[in-house]
Amino acid sequence: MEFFFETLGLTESAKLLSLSPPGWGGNLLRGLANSLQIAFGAFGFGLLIGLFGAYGKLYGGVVLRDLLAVYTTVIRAVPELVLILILYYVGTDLINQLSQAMGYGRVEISGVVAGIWVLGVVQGAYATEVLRGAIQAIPPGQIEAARAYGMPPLMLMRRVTIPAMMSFATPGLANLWLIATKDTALLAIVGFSELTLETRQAAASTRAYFTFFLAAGALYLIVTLCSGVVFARIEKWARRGQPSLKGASR
Amino acid sequence: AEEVKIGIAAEPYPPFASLNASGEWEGWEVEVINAVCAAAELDCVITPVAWDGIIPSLTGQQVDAIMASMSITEERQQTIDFSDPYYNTPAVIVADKSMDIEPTPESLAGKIIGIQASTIHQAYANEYFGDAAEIRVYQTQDEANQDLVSGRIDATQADSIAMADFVNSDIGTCCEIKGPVKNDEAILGKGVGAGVRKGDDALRESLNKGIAKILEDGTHEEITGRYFDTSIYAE
Amino acid sequence: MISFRALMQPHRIVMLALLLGAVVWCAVALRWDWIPEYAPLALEGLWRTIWILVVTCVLGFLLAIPLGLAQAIGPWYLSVPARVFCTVIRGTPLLLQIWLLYYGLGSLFPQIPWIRGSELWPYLRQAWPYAVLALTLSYAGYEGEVMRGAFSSVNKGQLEAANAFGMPRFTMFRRIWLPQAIRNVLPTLGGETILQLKATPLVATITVVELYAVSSRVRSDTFIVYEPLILLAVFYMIIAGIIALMFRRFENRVPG
Amino acid sequence: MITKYGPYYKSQFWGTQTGGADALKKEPIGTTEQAGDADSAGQHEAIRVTDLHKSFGTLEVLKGVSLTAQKGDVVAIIGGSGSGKSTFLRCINFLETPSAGQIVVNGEEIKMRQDGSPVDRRQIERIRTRLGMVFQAFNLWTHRTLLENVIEVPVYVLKVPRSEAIKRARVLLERVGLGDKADTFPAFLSGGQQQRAAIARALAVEPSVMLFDEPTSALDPELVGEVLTVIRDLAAEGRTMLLVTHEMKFAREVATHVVYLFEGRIEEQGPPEELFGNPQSARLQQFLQTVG
Amino acid sequence: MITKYGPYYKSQFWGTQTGGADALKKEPIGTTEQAGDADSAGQHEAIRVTDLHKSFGTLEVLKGVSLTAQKGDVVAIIGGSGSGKSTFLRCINFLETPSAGQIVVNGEEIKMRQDGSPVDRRQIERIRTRLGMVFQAFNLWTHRTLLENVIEVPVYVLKVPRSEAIKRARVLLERVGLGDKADTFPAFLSGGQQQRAAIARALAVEPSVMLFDEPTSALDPELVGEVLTVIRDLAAEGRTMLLVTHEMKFAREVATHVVYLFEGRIEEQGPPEELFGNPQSARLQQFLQTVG
Ligand SMILES: Nc1ncnc2c1ncn2[C@@H]1O[C@H](COP(=O)(O)OP(=O)(O)OP(=O)(O)O)[C@@H](O)[C@H]1O
Ligand SMILES: Nc1ncnc2c1ncn2[C@@H]1O[C@H](COP(=O)(O)OP(=O)(O)OP(=O)(O)O)[C@@H](O)[C@H]1O
Ligand SMILES: [Mg+2]
Ligand SMILES: [Mg+2]
Repeated sequence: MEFFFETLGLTESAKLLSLSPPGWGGNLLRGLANSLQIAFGAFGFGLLIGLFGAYGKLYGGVVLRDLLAVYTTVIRAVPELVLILILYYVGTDLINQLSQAMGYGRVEISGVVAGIWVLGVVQGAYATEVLRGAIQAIPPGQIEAARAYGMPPLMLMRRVTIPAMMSFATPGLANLWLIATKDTALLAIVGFSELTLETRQAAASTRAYFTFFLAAGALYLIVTLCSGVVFARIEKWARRGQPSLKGASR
Repeated sequence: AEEVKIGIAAEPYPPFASLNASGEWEGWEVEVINAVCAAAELDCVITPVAWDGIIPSLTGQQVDAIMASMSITEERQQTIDFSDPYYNTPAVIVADKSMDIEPTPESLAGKIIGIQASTIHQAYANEYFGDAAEIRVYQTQDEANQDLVSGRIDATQADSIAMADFVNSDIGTCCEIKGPVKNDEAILGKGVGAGVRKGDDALRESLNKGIAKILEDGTHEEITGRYFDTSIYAE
Repeated sequence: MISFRALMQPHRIVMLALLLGAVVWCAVALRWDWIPEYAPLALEGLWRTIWILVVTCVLGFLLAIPLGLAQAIGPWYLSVPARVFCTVIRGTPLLLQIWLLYYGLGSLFPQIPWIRGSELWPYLRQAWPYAVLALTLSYAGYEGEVMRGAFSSVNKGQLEAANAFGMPRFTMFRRIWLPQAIRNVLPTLGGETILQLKATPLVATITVVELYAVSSRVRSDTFIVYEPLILLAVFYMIIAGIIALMFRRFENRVPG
Repeated sequence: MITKYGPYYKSQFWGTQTGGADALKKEPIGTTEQAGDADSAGQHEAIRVTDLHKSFGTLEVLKGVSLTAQKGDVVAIIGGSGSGKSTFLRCINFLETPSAGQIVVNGEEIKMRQDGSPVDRRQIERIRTRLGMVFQAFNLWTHRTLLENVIEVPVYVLKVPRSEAIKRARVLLERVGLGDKADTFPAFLSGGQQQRAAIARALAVEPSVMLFDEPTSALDPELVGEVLTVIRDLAAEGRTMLLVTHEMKFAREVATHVVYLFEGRIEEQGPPEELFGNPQSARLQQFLQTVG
Repeated sequence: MITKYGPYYKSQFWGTQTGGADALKKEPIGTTEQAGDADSAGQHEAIRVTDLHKSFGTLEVLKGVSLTAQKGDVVAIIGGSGSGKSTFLRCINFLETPSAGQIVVNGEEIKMRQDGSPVDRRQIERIRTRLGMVFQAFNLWTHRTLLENVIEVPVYVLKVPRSEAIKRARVLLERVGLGDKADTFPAFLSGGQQQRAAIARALAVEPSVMLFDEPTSALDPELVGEVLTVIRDLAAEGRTMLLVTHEMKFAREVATHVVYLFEGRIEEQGPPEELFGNPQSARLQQFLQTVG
């Protein structure tokens, strides 16, 4: 109980959370900004991979399809932690050995670039599946009509497939985006100070676990609410032209 | 001098290493690192790395040495080399005051023991108590302490310094130190040392030199005195 | 599943050869001497991972259906709570949820004397009920959102046809609406299930020993860095492969 | 479930031709009868719609349509594209909520709220099981094979034993010439095949009233003839049919009464010979002109 | 983009009526002409299909269909439901990959691989822009309004300036009677309105060959008359039309040639007067019997 009251003693928490040192608020916000930066890059990169991945899986040749199947299965199955450890440490180790063998010094690979790269590759695998499902859900006649009028594949993708699949894809993509914001926590391993690491550091240094965990939760929740608004907009736009199903259960 | 990157755990471990809100690392170990580097005339940069990635970052050349309260054990020595120890504390068992518990396997039989993951205590508890007692593994010692307070575990084993801190704190009033466990150097190690890459003997030697120097000239004692009541360097 | 014939295409042979090469290299160049000692523990962890995954996915999905439906077509007094639930669950890190349930909610119980004396205490004292609860809620939150999209994307004419024949609401839902919704999101669901698989390691933070915790233990005991992770990855790949295959089978049952 | 009518009921048909509610003479409904009773009554109307209005937003599609059909009547609804024919049919089984008006099916009035939404969902469901509908866009369930489409309602709504439903469904599919396509999914069928499957699905529920929305639009003349036969048979069994069609020849041959809808109002109605032979309104004359 | 043809080209039509490839006499194609050239040549065929086969799995739907249409020809394809009419049209613009056969559009042969898949995707795309298609199921893009549906291809494929495309689209929508629905989404339209929108969409690309799959199935007689006028106008402009229809009267009035498809083969073909007036094959006689 005492433990609880202590954290409910709000004056204490407010002091801990104030924006300038000795408060930790500024650190949390900086962590959040870092997280968002990586999440944004990774999500965008993943979306791009996902789009072409989904197309390859649906319309590609056998070789491409098999390769993509390996990609989506392996990348989705291997824990991100393992991927980051392998891609970042083994990767930089190899690069360093190589550059030293060639007589150059050490190469520094920035955590941000590595993070975007690794998380983007991971996100791409999930996005591939989400988008594939969405494309499959489009009534085939819609795509056929575009083909019949001689739309080249890229234009067809841009003008028909993407807008028509958006209503199926947005919930899955929204989930992916939220996962991206939280997966940045894994980059703590490469010493990248994002929100989760900042929170853990603040919590462990001050022992005020509840205060900081709840504060981080609140920050994440704010991000979710904002992205929720954005995604709801996108979805509303995507669903224009579809009669509402409210009342369809009558 | 050449720049040496000293890796410490990014997860704070007060009072040895913790972060203040302005992003500076402080604590007993941080001061020791600085003292050792000064003594060995090394140009050290403290680099926080997540505990999970700390060994790969050493072998992957992201850092050159690890000084993160890492005990020197035989298992670890298969992967990396260690300098001489720079501190050493006994492992103790803590339990509720009302409980009649001795720090022996017999007395702990049938109890639930909380242990922090990836520590020598985990290895020790598995070896000595694992057969008769239930071992629960926590990510941090604070979490184990919390469950000890709430009664979900019966006892915890940890390092004496951290436990002394805990039982003297507000939440730790329920509990007391029941005593040190029987020593087993193979598991509990020969104290805490600095980890270096295998074969990086030059760095290991200069760190050894620095450690010896601060032990000799009283710097070690002086720093310890500011943090703890007792000496934490036992031969 | 895959016939031998289908494997005998040039590119597949090349891929298999590469895989074989990687396996051989791993077997020869890396350390595996720790395996016998930890095998029983690993099997236990594997079993725990699997049952937690299955239980939480099934329960979570059952919960996700009403959540999705309420959001898609429910009256405000159902849709608002459902939306709030999904937003909060999706909006906060799972780690935090697990942690709050275990250390927040869980540490309240011992304060209440009658609980401590009751039959429930042995369970409440354990960590897995909290793990299962947290993972179930999390899966439900994410899938509730996915199902919302799926339900509202079903072609209206399909439902009208059911209505026109006087199908009772629940029958229509069970026979027409749900199957079509699920068919449209099967690939997404497969992905989310694999995500759930990879979320299970988080329960290690509240002392539940599953596959990932075992590999961490090996790593911290022996200080072998990559090998336990590689083996862990292989285990996860096998489980994920099985999940993917199962979903592929579902998908193929109905044409797109 | 399946009620057979021995004799052929002489069909009667009338309806008010007005837009305003004042022009209506509501007939008192003796007792609101329950499902089975109404069917056996015989002398009762199957459908009575009174002053039905329906707006989509600001667009008023139906502006007071009244229509009564006796058991065994075949009412053909003709009219220009967008005149509200489909909307009218869809209102009868409440797929669209009427803005105003009264609907009585087999003597049972569908209770509506002020805004047109139904009071009792179960009542609607019960009534709908007696209304078979063939949609203009077919709306076959894409996740089920033809056979599954046809047995769906009998098995899951009417609780007919599965084996029996399958037997009947095979007969029906055979009858519409799709015996060999029973296990195909709708997406792999030609337009006409889908339409025939939709007809089979509606027939499978043995409804007392059939609502057909352009049931022959995708069919070739031969099959149109077939469907005509089916509809005649159904009428002979005492079933009532409302059918929207663009084929005047078909309407003339099959209907006992024809209704001409124009911009949401009934412009003219009567027996086919009269309506086609001697149209009164200028609009209808023009409409029929092209048919020659 | 838009090529107008002054005089009305006298249409010629012939086609081989066979199943086997041996019965074919391949005519040499002078030079494979590019887009614009072929149009202005005039004396060339618009479409030549030789011995087209198409199977879905084990089901052989087209069993060797050959057909040639000159510029300005209106070819009506009639036949029973499931006889392969839609599949034939869909093969011509490669929405289905033929199993075997040769397709020449505007003098340009579509190059296929052994398995029927096209060699050159760009060629297909180029050819498709000159083929306007009206689908049996309309296939309007549900996420775009009618106007957007109509301008989509002109603006994004043919690169017509947007404002011009909109102007033309409004004229076309007006012409099919949908001027007031330009900003409505397809889901909110009646069946006939959707069909007319689909026709407007196809007309907007000003194709040299139009493929109509039952373009009047959802239309009332008045509108059928309108569409007939449109088709006649288009033919007068020198455009070629292949149209599948179930309305014999329509086929008779509009077509220069009629093809009767039966179970994947051309059973009989010829000018409408002959085919309808004096059908040779027993099948066709039976088919036409119901039409009277
Ligand atoms: N994608 C497909 N897969 C398998 N079979 C198909 C597919 N599309 C069409 N078929 C079959 O091919 C045959 C011919 O179909 P098609 O659509 O060409 O008929 P149609 O002549 O247009 O008929 P209708 O007048 O009914 O539209 C039918 O038996 C149909 O079931
Ligand atoms: N859901 C809707 N929302 C808005 N307007 C609609 C909707 N459904 C139909 N309409 C409009 O109502 C009018 C009547 O439509 P309806 O489908 O009843 O016509 P119809 O007589 O069946 O025509 P057709 O012969 O072309 O099928 C049309 O103008 C149509 O655009
Ligand atoms: Mg209609
Ligand atoms: Mg067809």
